[in-house]
Amino acid sequence: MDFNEFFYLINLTVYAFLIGSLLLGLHRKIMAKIQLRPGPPIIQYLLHTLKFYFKEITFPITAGNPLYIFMPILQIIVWLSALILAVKLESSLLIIIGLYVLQKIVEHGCGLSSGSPYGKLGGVRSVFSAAAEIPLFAVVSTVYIVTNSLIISDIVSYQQIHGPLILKLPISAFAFFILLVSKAPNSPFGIVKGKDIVSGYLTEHFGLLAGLIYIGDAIAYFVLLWLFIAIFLGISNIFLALPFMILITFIISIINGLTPLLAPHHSVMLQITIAIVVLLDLLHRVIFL
Amino acid sequence: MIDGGIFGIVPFGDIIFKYSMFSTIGFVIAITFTILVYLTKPEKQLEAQKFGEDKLIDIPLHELKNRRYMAIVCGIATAGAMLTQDIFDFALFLTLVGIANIGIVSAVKREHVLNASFQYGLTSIIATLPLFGASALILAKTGTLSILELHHLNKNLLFEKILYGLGMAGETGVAPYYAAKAEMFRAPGSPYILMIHLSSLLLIVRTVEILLTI
Amino acid sequence: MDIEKKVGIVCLIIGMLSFILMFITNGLISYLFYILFVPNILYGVGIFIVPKTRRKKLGKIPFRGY
Amino acid sequence: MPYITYLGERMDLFYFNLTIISFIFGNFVGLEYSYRYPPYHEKRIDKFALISSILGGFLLLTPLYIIGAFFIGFPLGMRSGYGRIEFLIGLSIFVILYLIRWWYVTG
Repeated sequence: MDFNEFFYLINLTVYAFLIGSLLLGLHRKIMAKIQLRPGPPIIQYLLHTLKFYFKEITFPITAGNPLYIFMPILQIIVWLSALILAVKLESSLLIIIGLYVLQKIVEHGCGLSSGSPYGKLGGVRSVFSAAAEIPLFAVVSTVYIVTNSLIISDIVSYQQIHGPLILKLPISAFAFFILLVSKAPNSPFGIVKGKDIVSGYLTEHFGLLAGLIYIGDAIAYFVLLWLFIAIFLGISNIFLALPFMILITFIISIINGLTPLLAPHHSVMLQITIAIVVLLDLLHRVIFL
Repeated sequence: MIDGGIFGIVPFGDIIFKYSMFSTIGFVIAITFTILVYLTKPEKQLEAQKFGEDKLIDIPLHELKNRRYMAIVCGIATAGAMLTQDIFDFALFLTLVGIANIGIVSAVKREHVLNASFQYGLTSIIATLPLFGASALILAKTGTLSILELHHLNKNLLFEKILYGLGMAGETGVAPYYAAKAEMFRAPGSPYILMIHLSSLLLIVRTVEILLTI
Repeated sequence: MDIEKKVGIVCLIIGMLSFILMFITNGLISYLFYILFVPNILYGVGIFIVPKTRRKKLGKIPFRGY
Repeated sequence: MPYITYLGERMDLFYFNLTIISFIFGNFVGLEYSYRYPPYHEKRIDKFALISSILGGFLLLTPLYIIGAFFIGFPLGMRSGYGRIEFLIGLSIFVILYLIRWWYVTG
């Protein structure tokens, strides 16, 4: 890699982080407005990240090192690789889904390595909500059957000829959208980070480590929104995708602001229902098309 | 195009390893986690007591060694399953992962964990039937088990694919069967349990790739 | 030197190494080094910026009932 | 490398990042500034924020857009109850001017 490419990568990372944090801040503001609260300014997420980044840490005596320290680093590694593989290289969708699955490992690992009962409970709930991944694979298969390729650049160029996929695969788009909703903070499916278990898997990761996880979360939000826009709307340019990102954040925050946190079993049952619908859609496409 | 470009193919006689972008990333992840889990000391759990201070639970060494060995076996099996290009080999790796998963938690001296492990074991034993059955059906229908070959034969394998997927789901203990895994997660003192989930999640992604390819 | 700082130094070394290796290598491997570089440098730099912990007993967090 | 014809010139990622950072900095300064006043005055329009917002709306269309982002971020970042109307005025000025220019260039 030469210096120009390195400069571009750094810029891309900073861009993803800043846009992701601003969108998450906007998300919080809109949710507050829906609930008739004034709400924090939209740079609140960024301020939180900075605040946590400059705070003292100490490893709990119950923690299992080095897994405990590796988990926040892994969070950034996972989403940076997703950013590079998706936005820069426009590589295979399946690899990015695999990386998304590693996000689950971060949740499990944080829960397992800290030794805190709250963290462990968050991890257990994360295992429960593994049902959220099944529609994802069905979505990938459906996209493959329609476009005959899983490389993102191929999918985007397919849509430039045939029109956006959201019109052809509305059920898959809906399933992916539910995934976006469940990834956003305060979502009805956010049983892993529910406030009834303090902060779920994040409980024992405080200070600097929490700052790192926040950075990873911001990049994750950006990447997932970009994926949705690229796969289902066919816009892969990161500047042109920006208005759509704001629009999707609006819709997500309206949903999240109006719905309560579901009980774990309800959340899982709802996700399994969606999975069954998407699988039926896939089966229908395999047999009849 | 599914796996984003092939770097190379390594044939060991009958066994063929393929290094594509997807499988290399999966392989690296599996190996990294195996090393990490080997290095990690187990966490201690803090149990609230009725009277007096909280109690730290320590795990004895002999219990720990067994589990660590099983976790490493699980990691290596996952790494192998990422690379292999043979449906039968992949099924064997899957069953090996299933065995190792039971082994990881079977040394825990807690009743509910052992119960969950027992149920998971039953599921994975039952799931070998559709898994190997599907492999046999594919062999009978097409005459080959190599994924690279099956990619070029355009045969309708829908029923076999569904059977294979069901077998994989039972073996890794996801979706319809995952209730036992959440109980296994609660075993004290273990980064090793991470390997259970890592292997199952990676194997699901790999299975999806295989099912899309053939 | 406490264990947090030690991990920080290890992370800094990994980060520096991957920074150098990133420019030597090409293709996917260089991206791998970039991915390793960012979080390790973030942690390694951050650990030397954060204030020294003021807890008397290290590792015992007030939240846990201590 | 992706770009948008935003100012008639090629705009690359680095300058866009600078714009965002300047915007965030403007938000921060606005937040700091508005904490001098008592909380939640809905009817009141802050002159300073209004001037800054209009200036920002104009400057966003010139080569000085990085400073423009700072000025338009200033009213948006103010604490709740402040700066809403000012920001909307600035934003509408920017949108109207942008549309006029777009219409002028294309038609």
